[in-house]
Amino acid sequence: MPQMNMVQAINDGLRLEMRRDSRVVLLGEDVGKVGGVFRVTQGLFDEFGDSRVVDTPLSEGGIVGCAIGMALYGLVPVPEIQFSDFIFPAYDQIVSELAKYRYRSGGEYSCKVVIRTPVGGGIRGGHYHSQSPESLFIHVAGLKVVCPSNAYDAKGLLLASIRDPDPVLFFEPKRIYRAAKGDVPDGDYTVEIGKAAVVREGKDVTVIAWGAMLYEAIAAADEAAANGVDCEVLDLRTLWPVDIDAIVESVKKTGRVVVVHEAPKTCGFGAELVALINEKAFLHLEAPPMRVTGFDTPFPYTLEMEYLPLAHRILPAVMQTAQF
Amino acid sequence: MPQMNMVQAINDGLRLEMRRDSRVVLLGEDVGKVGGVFRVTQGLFDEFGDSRVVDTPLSEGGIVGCAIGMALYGLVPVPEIQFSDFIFPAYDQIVSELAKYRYRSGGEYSCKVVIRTPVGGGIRGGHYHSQSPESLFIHVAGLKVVCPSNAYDAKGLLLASIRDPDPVLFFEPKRIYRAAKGDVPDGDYTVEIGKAAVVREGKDVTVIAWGAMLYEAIAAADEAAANGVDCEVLDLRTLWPVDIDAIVESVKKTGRVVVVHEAPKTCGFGAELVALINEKAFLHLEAPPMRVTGFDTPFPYTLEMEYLPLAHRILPAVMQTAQF
Amino acid sequence: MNGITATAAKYSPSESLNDDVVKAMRSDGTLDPSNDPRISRELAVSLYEAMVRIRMLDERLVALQRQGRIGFHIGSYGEEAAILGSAAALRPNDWLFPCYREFGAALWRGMSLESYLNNMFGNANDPAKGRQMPDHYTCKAAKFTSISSPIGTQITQAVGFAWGAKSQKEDLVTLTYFGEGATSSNEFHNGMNFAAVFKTPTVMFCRNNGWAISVPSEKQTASATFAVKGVAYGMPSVRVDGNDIFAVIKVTRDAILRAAAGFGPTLIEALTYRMSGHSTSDDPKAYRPDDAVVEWGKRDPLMRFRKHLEMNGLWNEAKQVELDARVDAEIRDAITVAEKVAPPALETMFEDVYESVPWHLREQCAEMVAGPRAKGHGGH
Amino acid sequence: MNGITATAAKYSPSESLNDDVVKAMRSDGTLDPSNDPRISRELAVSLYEAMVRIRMLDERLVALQRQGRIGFHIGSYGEEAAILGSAAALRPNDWLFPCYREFGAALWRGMSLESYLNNMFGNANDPAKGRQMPDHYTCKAAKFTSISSPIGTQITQAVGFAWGAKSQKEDLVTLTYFGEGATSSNEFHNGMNFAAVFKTPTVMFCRNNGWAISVPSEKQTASATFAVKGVAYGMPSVRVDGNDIFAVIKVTRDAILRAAAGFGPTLIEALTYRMSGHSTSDDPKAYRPDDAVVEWGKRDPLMRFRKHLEMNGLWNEAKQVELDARVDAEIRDAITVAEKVAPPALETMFEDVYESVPWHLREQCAEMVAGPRAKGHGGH
Ligand SMILES: Cc1ncc(C[n+]2csc(CCOP(=O)(O)OP(=O)(O)O)c2C)c(N)n1
Ligand SMILES: Cc1ncc(C[n+]2csc(CCOP(=O)(O)OP(=O)(O)O)c2C)c(N)n1
Ligand SMILES: [Mg+2]
Ligand SMILES: [Mg+2]
Repeated sequence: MPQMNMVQAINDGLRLEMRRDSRVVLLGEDVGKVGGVFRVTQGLFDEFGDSRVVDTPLSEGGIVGCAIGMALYGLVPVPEIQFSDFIFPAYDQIVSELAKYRYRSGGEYSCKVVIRTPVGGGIRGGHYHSQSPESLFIHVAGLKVVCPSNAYDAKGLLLASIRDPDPVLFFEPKRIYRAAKGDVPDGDYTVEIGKAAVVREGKDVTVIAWGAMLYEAIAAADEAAANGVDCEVLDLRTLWPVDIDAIVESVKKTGRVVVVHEAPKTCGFGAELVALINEKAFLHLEAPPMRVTGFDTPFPYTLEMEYLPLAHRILPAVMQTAQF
Repeated sequence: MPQMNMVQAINDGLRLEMRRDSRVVLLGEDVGKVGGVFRVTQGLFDEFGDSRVVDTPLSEGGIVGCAIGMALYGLVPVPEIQFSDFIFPAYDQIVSELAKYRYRSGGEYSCKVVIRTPVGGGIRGGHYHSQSPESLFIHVAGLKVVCPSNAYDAKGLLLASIRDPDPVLFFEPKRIYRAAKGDVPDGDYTVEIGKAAVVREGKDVTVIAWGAMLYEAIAAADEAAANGVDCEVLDLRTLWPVDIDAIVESVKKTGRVVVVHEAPKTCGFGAELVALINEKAFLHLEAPPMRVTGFDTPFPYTLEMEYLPLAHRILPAVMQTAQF
Repeated sequence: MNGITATAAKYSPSESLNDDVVKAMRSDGTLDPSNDPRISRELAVSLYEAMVRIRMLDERLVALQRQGRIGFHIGSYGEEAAILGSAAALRPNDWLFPCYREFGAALWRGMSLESYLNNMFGNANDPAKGRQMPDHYTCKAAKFTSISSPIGTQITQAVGFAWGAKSQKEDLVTLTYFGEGATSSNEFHNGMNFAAVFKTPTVMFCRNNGWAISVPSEKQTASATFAVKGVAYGMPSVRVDGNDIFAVIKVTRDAILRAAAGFGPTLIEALTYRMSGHSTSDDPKAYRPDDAVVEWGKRDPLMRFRKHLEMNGLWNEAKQVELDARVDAEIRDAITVAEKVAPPALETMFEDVYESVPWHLREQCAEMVAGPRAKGHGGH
Repeated sequence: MNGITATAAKYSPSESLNDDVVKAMRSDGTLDPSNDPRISRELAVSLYEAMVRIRMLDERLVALQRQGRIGFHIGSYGEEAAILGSAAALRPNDWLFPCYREFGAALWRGMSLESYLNNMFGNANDPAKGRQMPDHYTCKAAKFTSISSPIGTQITQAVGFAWGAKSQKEDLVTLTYFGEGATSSNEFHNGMNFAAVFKTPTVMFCRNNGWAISVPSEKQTASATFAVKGVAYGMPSVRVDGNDIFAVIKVTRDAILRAAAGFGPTLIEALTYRMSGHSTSDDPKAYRPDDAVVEWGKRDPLMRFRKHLEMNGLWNEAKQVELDARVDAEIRDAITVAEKVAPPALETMFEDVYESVPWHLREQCAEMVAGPRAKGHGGH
């Protein structure tokens, strides 16, 4: 099986699906000839031409608004937002229109749009090239939210997202775009939306993570093991609708849980996970669920490694939870 | 003391502050001659003229973007967004600019803007005249979020917000604009930002609410009392930064908590409150904190009274929590 | 401070309807040959009948709202020619992306009165399943998309739809309606720019009715006209007497044919007037002087259309009496039926959020159905 | 499908710099009297020196980035005349609302080189306290607001600031910079519309440098020019040779005086060219043909300015050698100093989110400071 990094795997998935389904079109800023600022769409302009890989004017509202129209027509648009920090000019189209179109039309219409966008910090991007806005979309009924952590899942989840009947926010953790390499089958396969992966089994503490922070969770779990604490690590992969069964099952086993995410703590997705765990497994809890997250500040530049919930911050939380 | 409803109290607060501080300006759609679609700014155009009470073109981005510029200049703009459902065209200016301006400029600049906007359901407004988007702002570092439940607090919190050095989202629960009447002092006073109110003392279950739902929480508490369950009801008033001490103190006493809000459940502010309570008072919890909220659907029209977390839905949650 | 005084609106027929504005109807009952859309007599009469029908509907719905039998109505009184004329110019394969005032266009394109009224009552048969406010219907059969409240969003969507059709080489044009207030929105800018850059087959139909709730059109922009905004996007534009149904048909049809021929989008500014309040929630007395209403009232599109038909022997008082009675009965009957339909079933609240119902909504639905009912709820 | 072929950029000096474009410098060393800003010889020379300084800074900063000593740089190579000319036209009381390429304007207005470089290194003395990327500085002393990345947002803010000043009857104009790509943004539309409606004293300065990263200017809009977009807002506009510093000073000064006199905003389109990549993260070879770069290179603003000064006896090779050496040393010394400054203290991460630190940030700060440090962190 070929080795690919995430950029290559997503590129491969896009190419495969564009060959398979002529309704799939890409649009966004710089997605054409240059292949996107992270080169995720590289080569697709040459293969599919400027009618299916479209450089647009500099307007995210225009990109998403047009994608909604294309989807209503019956195309399958996969717009790219260059950085998820720049999705907010399109927020009205996403929240008011994309998310609600099926519901408000009583199911007469639907618009299936997959918005791909790089997310997260760790690339020296400062305030506006590092943010993780997932909870701002999870709160909005009607959207699905996906965030892969490796090349295999990235391709499989992307194909599943494009074939899913509902709008999907597909967040790509840019810090591991090239670092997360692995075996990726050449042909067609999907990874089911809504299913988490247990990437490490353990009995003492459940660590829930996704995207780039998964590797930090694993690193912390390794160190915890050296300290006699056996962590189970869950990679959510789909953030919403979340795989509640996988979470509850793990928490019932361990009774202790640490949630990790890059986004600011307050009203981040970690809060929802803690609340759900309370509702579903309260009597199994032997310690308060802890959150290790970005701080409630804008994303800093120089101190970004202190801001991110890296292994050095996860480990103490795991030990504290284990020893509670 | 004069009796006022919330519309009158906010109007009175605006007038008082505009007389006191000539830097205060109002801008928005229809805020001028007609006094706003809810008449909150009525009479102010006549008193202060079209340079301080300004009807703008139909653009929320323009309204908030200009307000930021005015604030940088040194004015104190109090823009109105006609319904909080229509705040999203301004979301980029709020999230990327208003919230981060002080931080990103190392404190060289700040922009103090108070965005007033009606919030919530119960007025037969359907999808787009009923939403409660508070958690989409609480998640964003740099903003303060306020939501009064009565006329006295509305005026006092508004004056505190206008005098606060930071940007404030001031949500006005439109369902009780006219229903929530009470004594309101004529002159100047403030209600401190960041302080909750214990509106009913009790020892069995803590019910946390704000805005229009406070009255539902109280009604449920009354019914619970008839069933032998003694509720303490907290009116948060300021959603962020939340009055954590008041919450923890109450939960330590009761060990049981129900959070009520109109917004959809998932990633709503209730999730954050549950997570905070876990972190601060885990060992005091005798039952899983429950959330009684809007459902994870767009806001419906005909069935809105079934959607809202009214007393008939709060009461069972209170009883269940009490009997856990 | 803002350089614009808050005096009476300056948007008047005498000042606005100058020579640059396309007009067809002449006072002698003829049509200006260069702007005559050359429609059949039958079409003219049925358009007139449709116009009477929506005018009467407006009146009935306002009355229903006053009686508390429906929650809301947003009507088209005064703007019927702009709405029906443009809808009549569409070819069967063309699509409409509405604002919220164009129920006349939806009915003309085939939405049933029954369906429309089901939406007004938000009942179980409402195409929007009682989820949205009145006047927020949807009708795919009429190639009429779903109405939402946020201003301007449909403009960009109309462009994307047309762009999609163009990519599939399907002969189809989209027409999107919006008010002059909406030209200030983000999505007007985005829709105009993308339409022009990608040469999509789209007609941008701006109903300049003089008002955005209480804000007069001259406070909305400093540009000379709304049509001139096309220049910023490299898009041709035209101004038309929006109360002259023949002129509206002509310019809209030209724009559609132009789009269908591959020449891209056109911006149409239809000069008309919002004769009533913004909606049943609004009382224009607080901000609008009567004189402008009186002046525009003299150019009432219904009255002008009728006069034209009468001068051409196509209409008379007897026909009017018959029509009034027929439409009145039709509307009354339809209201009686729609009002009796039950509200949507509780479970429907959780459907259509996604194509299938995920675990959390299944749980919430079960909890809600099993729980007690709200007071005053009319549901099952 | 999109009607625009993806061939080489069509934005060339020969086709674009037509008679409608304001120019001042003539090949004989004189200035067109009607477009001559009549600046003093001293000012001309110091502007030239400033131009050399920012050109050299660009070169050094790109080199530092390649060496991994700074994280990023976004430069102004080729656009210096547009930037310095417009900044030089400002009066002391006027304010700048920058995009991200105008460090030349900030330095001209008084930001110290030291301060700029502290931002490039994100160190403890950075005016933005190491919180933002390089080239995202702030300098209130220079009446230069805080730079952010999201495209277009500063435009509307510049309008609000000017509106505020106008309301206080303060004699002050705001000038906002943006690229031609930004004309597609929501906030261009909002800023232009509000500026024109409220007649704010604002200059909308569009640097048309031919590119928005890899997207050529002719794919950004279908309008004939960017300047013509003013028409949509009822705002006058002007096109100027952006590589001709005298012409830039002239049109900007005219716009400022017009604004200050109460006549409202002006849109300026400065025709120039982005000679390098978009930023150090970009390699234009992937999308840009060399010939356009070569052609624009012949109109290099620095070379043209120098030639003009030389022809007028204001400059010579000896002066150049001295200047090069002086500026080179200045930059080297300043870099040496800035590079040694420590990173910001940990606690600063929690300051300035709000005016004072609320309970949750106090807790988070304490937790972070007491906890272990990240690997590879350079902080205290
Ligand atoms: C984004 C947004 N902001 C505000 C509103 C509230 N609102 C509803 S209609 C309206 C005025 C619209 O005026 P115009 O576009 O001229 O259309 P008209 O009602 O005159 O047909 C406003 C401000 C809204 N629906 N959406
Ligand atoms: C809202 C937003 N979308 C996308 C980007 C990414 N981006 C940064 S610069 C740029 C191109 C800007 O082009 P232009 O406005 O012409 O300015 P120039 O760089 O040429 O000076 C893009 C797309 C951004 N910063 N903000
Ligand atoms: Mg209007
Ligand atoms: Mg550019």
